[in-house]
Order: sequence, then C-alpha cells, then structure tokens
Amino acid sequence: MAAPELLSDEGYRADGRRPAELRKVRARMGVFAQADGSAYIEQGNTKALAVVYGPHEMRGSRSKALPDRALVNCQYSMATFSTGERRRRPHGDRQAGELALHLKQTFEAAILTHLYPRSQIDIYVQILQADGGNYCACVNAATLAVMDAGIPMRDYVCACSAGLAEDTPLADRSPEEAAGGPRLVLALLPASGQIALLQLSARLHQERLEAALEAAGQACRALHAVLDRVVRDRLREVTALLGD
Amino acid sequence: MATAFKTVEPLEYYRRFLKENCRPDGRELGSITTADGSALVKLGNTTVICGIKAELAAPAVDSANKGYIVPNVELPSLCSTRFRSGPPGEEAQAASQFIADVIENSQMIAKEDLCIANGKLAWVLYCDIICLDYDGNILDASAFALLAALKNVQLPSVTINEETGLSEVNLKQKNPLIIRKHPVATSFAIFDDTLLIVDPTAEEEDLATGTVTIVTDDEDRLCSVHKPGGSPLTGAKLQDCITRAITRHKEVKKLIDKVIKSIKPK
Amino acid sequence: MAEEEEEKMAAAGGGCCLRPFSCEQGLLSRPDGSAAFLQGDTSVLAGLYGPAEVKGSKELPDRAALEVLLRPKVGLPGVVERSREQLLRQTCEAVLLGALHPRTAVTLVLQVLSDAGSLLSCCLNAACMGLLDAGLPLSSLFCGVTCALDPNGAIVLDPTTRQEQEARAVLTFAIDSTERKVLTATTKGSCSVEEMQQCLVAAQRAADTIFQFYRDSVRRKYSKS
Amino acid sequence: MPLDHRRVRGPEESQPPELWAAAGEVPVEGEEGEDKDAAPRDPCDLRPLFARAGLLSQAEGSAYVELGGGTKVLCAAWGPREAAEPGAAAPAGTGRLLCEFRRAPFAGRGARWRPGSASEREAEREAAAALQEALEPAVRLARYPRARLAVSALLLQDGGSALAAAISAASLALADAGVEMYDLAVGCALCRSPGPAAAWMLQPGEPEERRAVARLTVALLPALNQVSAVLGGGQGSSPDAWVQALRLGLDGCHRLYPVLRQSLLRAARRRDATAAAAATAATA
Amino acid sequence: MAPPARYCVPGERLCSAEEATAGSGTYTRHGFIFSSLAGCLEKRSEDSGLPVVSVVRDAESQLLPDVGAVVTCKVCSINSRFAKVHILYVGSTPLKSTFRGTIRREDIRATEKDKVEVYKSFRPGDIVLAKVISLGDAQSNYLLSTAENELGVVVARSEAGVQMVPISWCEMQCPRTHTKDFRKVARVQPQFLQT
Amino acid sequence: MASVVLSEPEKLYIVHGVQEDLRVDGRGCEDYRCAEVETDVVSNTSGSARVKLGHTDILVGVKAEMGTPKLEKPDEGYLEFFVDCSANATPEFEGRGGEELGTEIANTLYRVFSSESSVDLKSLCINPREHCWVLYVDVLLLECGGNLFDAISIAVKAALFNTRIPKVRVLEDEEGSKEIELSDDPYDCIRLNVDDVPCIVTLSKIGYRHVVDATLQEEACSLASLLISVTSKGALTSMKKVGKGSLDPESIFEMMETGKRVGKSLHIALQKILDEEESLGTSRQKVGFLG
Repeated sequence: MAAPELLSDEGYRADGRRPAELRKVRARMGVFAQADGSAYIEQGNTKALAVVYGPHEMRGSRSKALPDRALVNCQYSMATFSTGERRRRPHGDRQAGELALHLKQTFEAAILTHLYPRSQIDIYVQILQADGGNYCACVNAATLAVMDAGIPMRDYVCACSAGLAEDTPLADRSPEEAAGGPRLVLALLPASGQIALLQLSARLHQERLEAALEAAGQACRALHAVLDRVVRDRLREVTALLGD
Repeated sequence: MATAFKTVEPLEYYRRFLKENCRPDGRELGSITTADGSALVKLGNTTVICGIKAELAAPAVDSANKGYIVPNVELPSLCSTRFRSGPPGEEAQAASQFIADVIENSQMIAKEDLCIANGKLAWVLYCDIICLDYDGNILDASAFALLAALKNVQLPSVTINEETGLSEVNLKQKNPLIIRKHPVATSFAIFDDTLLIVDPTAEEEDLATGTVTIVTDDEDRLCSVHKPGGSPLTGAKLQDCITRAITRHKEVKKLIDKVIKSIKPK
Repeated sequence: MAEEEEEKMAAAGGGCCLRPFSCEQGLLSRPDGSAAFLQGDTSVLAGLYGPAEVKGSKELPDRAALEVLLRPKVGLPGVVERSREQLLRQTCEAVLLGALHPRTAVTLVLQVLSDAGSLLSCCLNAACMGLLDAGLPLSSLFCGVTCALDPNGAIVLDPTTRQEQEARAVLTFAIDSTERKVLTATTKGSCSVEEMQQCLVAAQRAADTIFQFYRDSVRRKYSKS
Repeated sequence: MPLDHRRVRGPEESQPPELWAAAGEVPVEGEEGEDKDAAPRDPCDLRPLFARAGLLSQAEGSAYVELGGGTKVLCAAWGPREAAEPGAAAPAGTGRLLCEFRRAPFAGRGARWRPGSASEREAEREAAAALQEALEPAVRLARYPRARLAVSALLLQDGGSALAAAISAASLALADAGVEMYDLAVGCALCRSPGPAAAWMLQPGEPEERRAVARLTVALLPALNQVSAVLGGGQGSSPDAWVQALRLGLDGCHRLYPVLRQSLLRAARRRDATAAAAATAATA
Repeated sequence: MAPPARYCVPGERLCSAEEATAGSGTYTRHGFIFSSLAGCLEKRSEDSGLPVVSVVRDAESQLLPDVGAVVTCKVCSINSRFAKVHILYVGSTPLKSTFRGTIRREDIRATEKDKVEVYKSFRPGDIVLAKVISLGDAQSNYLLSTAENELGVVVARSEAGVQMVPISWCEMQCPRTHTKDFRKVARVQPQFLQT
Repeated sequence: MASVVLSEPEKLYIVHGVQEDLRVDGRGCEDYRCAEVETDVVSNTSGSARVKLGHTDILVGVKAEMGTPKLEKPDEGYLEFFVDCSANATPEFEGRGGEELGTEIANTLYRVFSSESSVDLKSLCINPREHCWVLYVDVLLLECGGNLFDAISIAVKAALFNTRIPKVRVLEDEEGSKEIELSDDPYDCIRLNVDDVPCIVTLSKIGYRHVVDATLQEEACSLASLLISVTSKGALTSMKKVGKGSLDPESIFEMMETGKRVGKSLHIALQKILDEEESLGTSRQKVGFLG
C-alpha cells in the first residue's frame, strides 16, 4: 500500500537514508549537577532528556518497598511545546502512563535491582522535541543517565524501532514513515542479545517478523556502538579531571 | 466539671439533660446585591445563606417550554470541622438532592413560568445554598432559605426582537417570580426509637438514632416524607410527625409573610 | 451454589399486586456475599465485602463502618446516586449489628442491571439479600416496597417506569420484618396525608409477601447444601 | 472539562442577562456615570468597615468583615489540631497554618462563578496562598509543634478589595479562636485609575477595581510595623510611585486597625460575659 | 472587687520588660512585653521580684499536650506491642479535638517491664491517665507513659457494660457479675476524686 | 518546592557573609551569577530559549496558535502561561507534585504581564472578534538551583524575542465569509517588540541586608523575599512578597530601589546577548544540551 513511496527505486528512503541507516545520534552524559545521573540525546530531530535519582530511601508510602530488590519508578513526560500541536498536559495521560510502564519493565530487566533491596530508583524522561521514536530515544537517554548515576547494569539497553516497506525492513522509522504499516519497537541488551522489550503494533505476517526483528536488532547494536563511545568519552573526560 | 462529662460520656450527658431542655431560636434575613435573590436563615445556631443567580440558556430539547432550577447545597469546611474542604461530600450532595426533590415535588415554581421563548430561551435559576454555621437541621434551614430567597428574586424583563430574532434584556424593568406553593420542611430527630425532637441541633443529630423530614405545602399536602433509614417508626408515630409538621408550617409561613412585608416597603 | 426461584404473586387485595420477583444468592465468588434481585424487569446486583480491615480515617472505634456504593447502569454515579447511597446505608445500619465487629469495614456495592421502575425498592431488597448471604448479624430484615398513586387516586404497588411517570406521587418504603415499622420513607410528587397512610398500609401488607419469599429462598438455599 | 458529578448540574451553557442588555443601559455604564457625576473620591478616603468577631457557634474563632463597597467576607478559624499526616509536618518544632479561600458562586457581578471548575479552583487556590503568606508572619507557629491551625474564608459578596478584607477577617478569626499571635494582620487594597495623572486610591469598590490599570494589596502587622503581604501589579511606573502607593496603603492599614481591635475586644468581653452568666446560672 | 478588667488583642504593648516578667499569652520583643492573645490582662505580683504579666482567656484556651503533662485519654485499640489512645484532656482542660497517642509496652509499668502484657493492662474503651514523654518524630505520634503509681486505668467497663471497681494495683472487678479483669490500675490522687 | 536543609552554623556563616557583602560564591549582594542564554533550541516552536543560571535550568517554548479574542478585548490577542515543574528538577515534583509551584509561577507571570504595555497585544489580532494569535508560553523547569522566578522571566523574555509568528492575510469574498491565508514565505513573519517586557528581580532578605539571585542555600536563610518586575526603562510593573516572614516598610523601599537598579542592568546585559546571537544569524553553532 504505502510501500512504493517509502523506498525509492534506487533503494533510498524519503529522507535519503538507506533502509538500515539510523538517523544522526548525538548524546551527552551528565547534563545536570543536582541529579544523581542525567543524559541528553538527539536522534534526528527527536530530543530527549533523562534524569536518574537514586538508589534512595522509599519516598511516599513505605509499603511499596520490595524486600528483595529496588523499585524502579519511571515517569514519562512530553514538554507541552514538544509536538507540532501544543499539548495540554506534559504527563498524566494514558499514553504517558503506558510508556512509563514500558520503561519500568525495560529497566527492571537491565538494572541489577537486587543490589539495592527496599530502595527506590527514579528514572524521569522528558521529550523536548518529538519527531518519531520517542520511546526509543527515552530508553537510550535513560541508559546513559543510569550509567551516569553509577548504578550497576547487566548491559546497555538500546532501543530502536523498525518498520517494513514491502519486504525491506526499515530501521529507526521517521514520523513520515509511521503512517501505515507495521511497527516494531525493540529494546535490546546488545552484549547478550537478550530482549528487554518487544512491542509490535499493526499486523505483520509471521514470516516477516524475523527480518524486521533482525533489522531492529542490527540498529540497536549500531546504537550501542554510538552510546558506548559517548560513555567512554565521558569517562575519559571525568577521569582526566580527577587525575589532576 | 460539666464540660468534662460532656466529652467523655456524651450520650449519658444528653439523656440527662433532655428532659429539662428548651432551645433558643432566632431568625433574620440578609441580602446579597450581586445575586438576583438572596436570604440568610438562622435556625438556632445553624445559619444558611441562599443566593440565586438567574442566567439565560436554551431549554432542554425534551422540555422545550421549561426553564431550569439548579439547587446546590454546599457545606464548606468553614461551617463545621466535620466537613473537609474540597468538592461537596455525601451529606452536601444528599441535601442538594433533597432540595431538588422538594422543588420538583411541591411545584413551588412552575418551570413553564421560566420559559421566555419556547425552545429558544429560558431562565436558569442557580440556587446556591451555603451553610455558614452548621448546628444541625440543615434540611429545614436550606429549604427555608431557598423559599425566602426565591421570594425576593427580581428578574429583568426579556423580549425577543421579532426582526433580528435576538433577545433583548431590559435591566431596569424587573418582575418578581410567581411562587405557587410554599413548602416548609420540618425535621425530627428520633431518640431511643420513641422520643422525637423537632429541629435538632448537630449534637442531637449525632446522638439520635435516626431522622425524619416532612415537607408540607399550603394545603397541608405532603411534598416529601424523607426518612433515610435509622430507627424504625410506626405509622402512628409518622402521623404524629406529620401533624406537628403541619402546625409548624403555619408558624413558619406567618414568619415569612411578616419578613417579606417588612422588606417590601423599601 | 446458585439458587434461583420465581414466584408469581396473586392479587394482594385492592386490585394491586407486585410484579413477579426472584432472587439469586451467592452468584459471585469474590465478594463475601452477593445477591441479584429481580422485580419485573428491574434488576439489581448486590455484592458485599466484609467485615474486613478498615482504612485509616474511616475506622469507627465502636462499630463496623458501612459503606454503600450505588453504580448506575451507565455513566458515573452522580448526586442522585449519592443521596440514595446515604439512604441505603442508613437503612442497612439500622438493622446491622455493627457493634459486633468494631473497627472493621463492610462495603456493599449495588450495581443496577436494568431499571424498569421501582428501582429504589429493588436496591433495598437486593441489599438485604446481600447482607443475608454474607451471613452478617442483623437485628431484623427489611424489604423495599414502592407504591404509586395513579391520577385517580388508586394505589399501584411496585409500579413500572411508565406507571411511575403517570402517577401523581410515588412513595417508597423500607419495612422491617419484626414489627412492620417504617425504616425508610421517601416520596416523589405530592399527596395528602390520608393517601400516604393508605400507601403505607398497602406497603406493609406487601412486605409480608416479600418476607415470606425471603424465608422460602433462604430455606431452599440451606436445605440444598 | 470533566463533568462535575458531585453537584446538581444545569444546562451546559448559560449566560448572564447583562450580556443581552441593550447597550447604554448596562449598569456598568450607569455606575460609571454616577461616579463621574459625584465629586472625585478623595484618594485617602477609607470606606466604612464593619467588623464583628466571634459570631459562629461551630468554629472556635470567627469574624465577619463588611466593606463599604459591599464586600462581605466570613472567616472561621480553628485552633491546634492534630496534623493529618505527621510525616508532612512543617519543620520540626513548629505548627502549620492551613488557609482556605472559597468564593460563593453568587458573590460576583455578572455570570455565576461555577464552583468546582478549573478556573474557579485556580482563583481560590491563589487567594488562599496569598492569605497564607499574609497571615503566617503574624501567628506564633512555634507555639504549636506538630499541630495544624486552620482558617477558612468565604467571600459572600465581592464589592472590591476582597483579598484585603479576607486578610483582616482571617486574622480576627484566628485571634478570636485564642491562637497565639504576634500581631493582627490588617489588609488594605489600592488601585490606580487609568489616566496619566491618576492617583492611587484606597479600598476601591468593584467597578473601580475593574477599571483600574494597577492594583495593590498590602497587609501590615501594625504593632510591629512589619509588612506581611505585598501583592500587586499593572501598568509600569517608577519605584517612587509604588513607594508612595505602598505608604498610602500602610497608612490605610494603620487607620483600619482600631476598628478591628475594637471588634475583637467586644468579642472578648461578650465571651467573658456569657461565660460568667453561664457560671452564675450553674451555681444557682 | 477588682478594677474593670483590661482586655487586649495580639500585638498590644503591655509594658516594658523591665517592669514585669512575661507570663503566658505574651511575648517579649525589643525590650517590651506584648500580648499574643485576645483576652484579659492579668498582673500578678510575686512576693519576690517583678510582677508576672499574662493574658488569659477563660478555661477554653488552645492547649497542646506537652512533654511532662498528665493527660487523660481513651484507649482505642491495642496489640501486643502498644496501645493506641486518643488524648482527650491535658491536665484538667478538655481538648477541642483529640490527638492520637501511643503507649508502648515498655512504658506501661515502671518495674518488670519485660513481663508486661498490653492486653492485661488496657482494653479498648478504657479511660487512662498518662504522662507525655515525647512529641514523637515524623513517623510516630505522641508517646505516653503510665509507669507511675498515679497513672493508669481510671475508668473501665466490664463485658456486662458496668463500670468496674479497682480491687488491686492490677485488677478490677465488675460489681454485677463479679468477674475480675486485669488492668494497669491508677491510684487516683484524693484531690482528683469527685463526689 | 525544592529546598535544602541547612544547619544553624551554616546559616549563620551565610548570614554573616552577606552582612559583609561577601557571599559564599564570592559575589557581592547585588551580583547575579553567570547566566547562559541560548535561543531557538527547540525547532518546532515559534520561539524558544534556554537559560541556565547557576544550577537553575529553564527551557521556554512559545507556540503561536490561532484562537478567538477574549470577549472584553475583541481587538487583541493574548498570552497563556503554563509552567511545568518537571520531575527532572526534583523527585518531589513527580506526578502532580509540581503543580502547585507551577500555578504559582504561572500566576506570577500573568501578573507581571498584566501591564498593557509589556507586549503589543494588538499586533496579535488577525481580525477583531474572530481570530487572533494566542501565544502559549510554556515554561519547563529542568533544574532548580534557586532564584527560579528571575531565571524564568529572563527565559520568557528571550523566548519572546526569538518568537516568529507567520504573517497571515484575511481574504474576504463577496458573501462576507472570511478566509485566512498563511504566508508562503517562512521568513515572512512578525517579530515581537520585547523592549517593554519586564524581568523579575527577586530580592531575598538575609539578616539585615538583601541579596539578588539567591542560591538554594541562601534561600534557606531568608524568611522573606520581595519579587518585583522591572522593565528595561526601570519602571516597576508588579511586586509581591513571598515567604513565611514579614518585612519592615523601610527595607521594602530600599529593595525596590535596588531592584530597579539591578533590573535595568540585567535588561542591558540580556539584550546584548540576544543581539549578539541575532547578528550571527543562521551561522550560529547551536549548542543546546550538548555543550
């Protein structure tokens, strides 16, 4: 249906990318001083901030404390000016609640929560500018922020979306490509290849799942390389400062 | 040490004092100039203010020839510590519904009278009843305040301009509402299943095992018999209440007429 | 152990009769007691929880805290429901021996399944059957009876929606089972004092039939198990 | 906007009749005309203020303040009570002062204020916050560790200078409740009419307030000569002009103080008299 | 007998701090004594030193339970570790609203603390005299103690609903059924007894 | 509100320092911290700005949307303020925790902009009674290191300076029905004149003196502050006392004088930065949060 427009005859996408090519990624760790960890990421025009507080004592009702591990608490918000049409509320709607839950599930899989029983880790993500792949940008930013906070993790969590143009899987879908067609969101622990979250919307033939999943996985590993460089650069920077 | 006894053993205290009690009662009417009609009613310590604001709206589709009366009772935290601040609680909502029922049952105002142009324009009377001092018997006081406030509502005359189809309001020319019935509520607290006290205070209501409210109109018809649970009563006891309510209706009506008359000459 | 039964009522004098009614007890597994009560086409489902642990501020030191929630068939509960909740709660409180379970909470949820007239009396009946099914100690039973006065002044028991709309006045009573006294009364429309008393007598008479029905259905329930 | 399920609802939309009134006979214009006819108000003129303390039976302390412009405010205050949640208590060793401000739906001119609507809640919350800032410096909160004090104000009719009246009434109610205070807080409002040379005037009425280009509400603790509230805004002018306005407002507070003080003394005397009467009745 | 009482309002300057000492209902600032209550001025001369200036209101002053104060409270629930009570009085002044308090097991008796059992000391509904030992922290409410002879249960009802009579320091008896119940009984001081 | 807890000696240290006109970070009483201002940081807004003042980090987005004029002002557009105290700043703001502070700040902004001259609202009108531009000024609080109000007002002014509203034409056909046509040229747009947009100067009373631009630690030592909004010409448009304490009249007068002085120089400094950025045009390297 929409497939012919998604890929040109030469095999390029509407924004000039190749099918497996990611949008430009830029990231920075340690944006804020007061939070325990923070990070900022740009993926194409999507801009996201993530901040981590914790592990700290349970806030609010103590009854929610888990005896054997830390509670991961997430909030997903979008700045009221982040979207084309102004949003009424930054958070608290159903979509934000659902995405916060997904984030929580993703990071419970990655953080070594058993090291901090009866405590709490807060991950707050904020979309400053929305241009497709919001959830993925948030996961990637949050990964950096958790690392910035020095919280032990099994592995990076990298997230990327993928779509399909006929048979060709497209990595990191842009919002223009979002109209119609199946969509797959994958959060991957790249070293072990374990899947932290997989979400599929719209119908997809089971035979094509493999290909889409592979493309998303490939993209996640590519992202991993980028994030890894950001982390290493940051570490060098910090140690250099400490060294003096 | 009387106060001491009261807090520790409230029920004992009341049983002992009930026999020789007589309670004071004073009433007065006040006015709010930002409202189209208003009244302040004091029943003992209980003080209730009712302000009525009239606005214009299109009538509902299913009753094109009727206006609206929107009664709301508010029990703000100001009137007693038993109420929390915030939106109306159960008691306030139940009182609002009771007042709405009284208006509906008694037909004190024919909603047809509030219609200006069939299907096009009608009056909305927002009757906001706010309790200022809560010392029991909120239903009687609210119903009384509503009636008194409706009595002094002055609505500007509205005409529909034939040519433009727009309505024109003449604020200088004002007309009173037609009050068709004068419902008066009388509440009783049931004490130990047998004793009935009229116009109970908050303390009496707390200790009572039930309440019953009778609303009668000018022709001694019943507009409402409201007994929300509590101690059971026999038919004869209920009749007793009704008889007492009818007597009280006459007294209250006299009082209203007197007050209205005293205001009119101005 | 669901139980169903139906009973056709014969004309109970004065040319008026109750619509056929039936009740099913214990049909829900999660609540501690449940009952569905049908009066003609009106039906209400009651679920009862408790006595259970009570949340902080609602705790009463000397008796159980009863909470009644009335859910309309569609939409959210509004002022009408809140006012009826208060009436139903105070009716149940009058018979519930709450002092036996101090500092606990009893929650009664009434879900309207269909409204074809005499809804409040159906709620009252469902509530009483729910309390019975939960095995809570009660000082007496109660039942709800709605009477309508048609334009000619004749009494119609257990009116349908149509009859309610045509009526001059609609009166609903809750009658207790020990002395046939009035626990609850509420009216719509206006009537004379005599008419009210006549309605009350008719309601008390109808209450006998309903209590007999309560007795039969409970007997059947326990004899089976 | 979500529907309010806790109130009896009317039609979805309704308008005040003034909206349809033929031009020229809207009372606003009429009033304006009257104002112009009347001699220009002396800017330092204070409108009569009526205050009465201790009039409610259920509240521990109460006060009613009525201004010449028609503003009517009723306040109730409650002495120390257990703070609902001990964890959230203010810095250890002091109590908390909770303020509430409600506006009766019929208190305003024109359209009825819809209780429970977002805008109404906002307006009430803002006024409550202003009330709290004005009162807190006057109350000896350190005397009430772990407890909360509560004040609620109800605006029955808004005839201008409502916040100022509420501040005065609330501090009277607190004092009437027997709460330990450093001082009373006296509120006074001012506004400046449009026009280049217009002066600030004290205690504006509602029509003046509506037309004003700048407004200011101040609260003073007169005995300590401390300002507990300054809240105002509008057309920009030099700091000196604002200083002048502030001085005028504080002067107004000083002049209102004796009225409030008298009402409180009267209430104290009345209370003692009834207590004495009750005592003699009890012994008799 | 006395000259007409002088009433004052909060913030009213009463006198210089050199002339008198500040009593209740007053505060000192900039070398002067000010009233902090709306009430009646009272000047009491002490034999030695300066007179005490205070502002008083009739009985119903706004009191709070303070550390060391003897309070009267009603037991609302018990468990094996503590009894929860509502404080009704401070000294002989009734409070306008109740405050919650806790009597921990180890604060019930002065001796043999480890043998104390809460259910043998208090039952819900008992009226108890206790002393405030702490205002509590962010999580807890007032902590009370009954570890003195004069403190403990003063009014208790038996299962038959009759007021029981103390028969020893740890037992009370129902006058109707003659059943005995354990309590931490207070030895009420004669001056508090009322005929 | 995010705050720090200080011990008595710490407070005393700060108070004594202020007495000597020497603050913990070496500033004098009337000095601002170094502020970073950058505009046009969010590309899908009409105007945006980020301001970092010490640890206080503010992002403001302005969106122009078509609306109907208010009944009482049929020939003017209007501004809507919304302040989101995001959980980024402190976990206390999670969920609805930041709402109260958010509305308080928004209300303050409304009061600051209540003066008719601050923004030319008439230029926002498209056709009277029917269409006008509504400027949604959305403030996002990202980190909170004291002196929120000043930082927010600077960011709002910078964002308004940066705002570009597309030009529109009203076309009227024979039947009188109107149509609005958006200009095709993205560079054909209206700019706002922000000369009279006031900035807030918060003066915190510490001991017997007052300081501007207080840090969180200094705010913890202050019982009362005076918030005044000053235009670049030195006119005061609003004032408000905040905090639990009270102020004596004389010190209020002094604070107003200081506020005017500091405010004027603040405006000059801000305008300089904005003009510099403007002169670089598109060649400017955008830093955003990556710097």
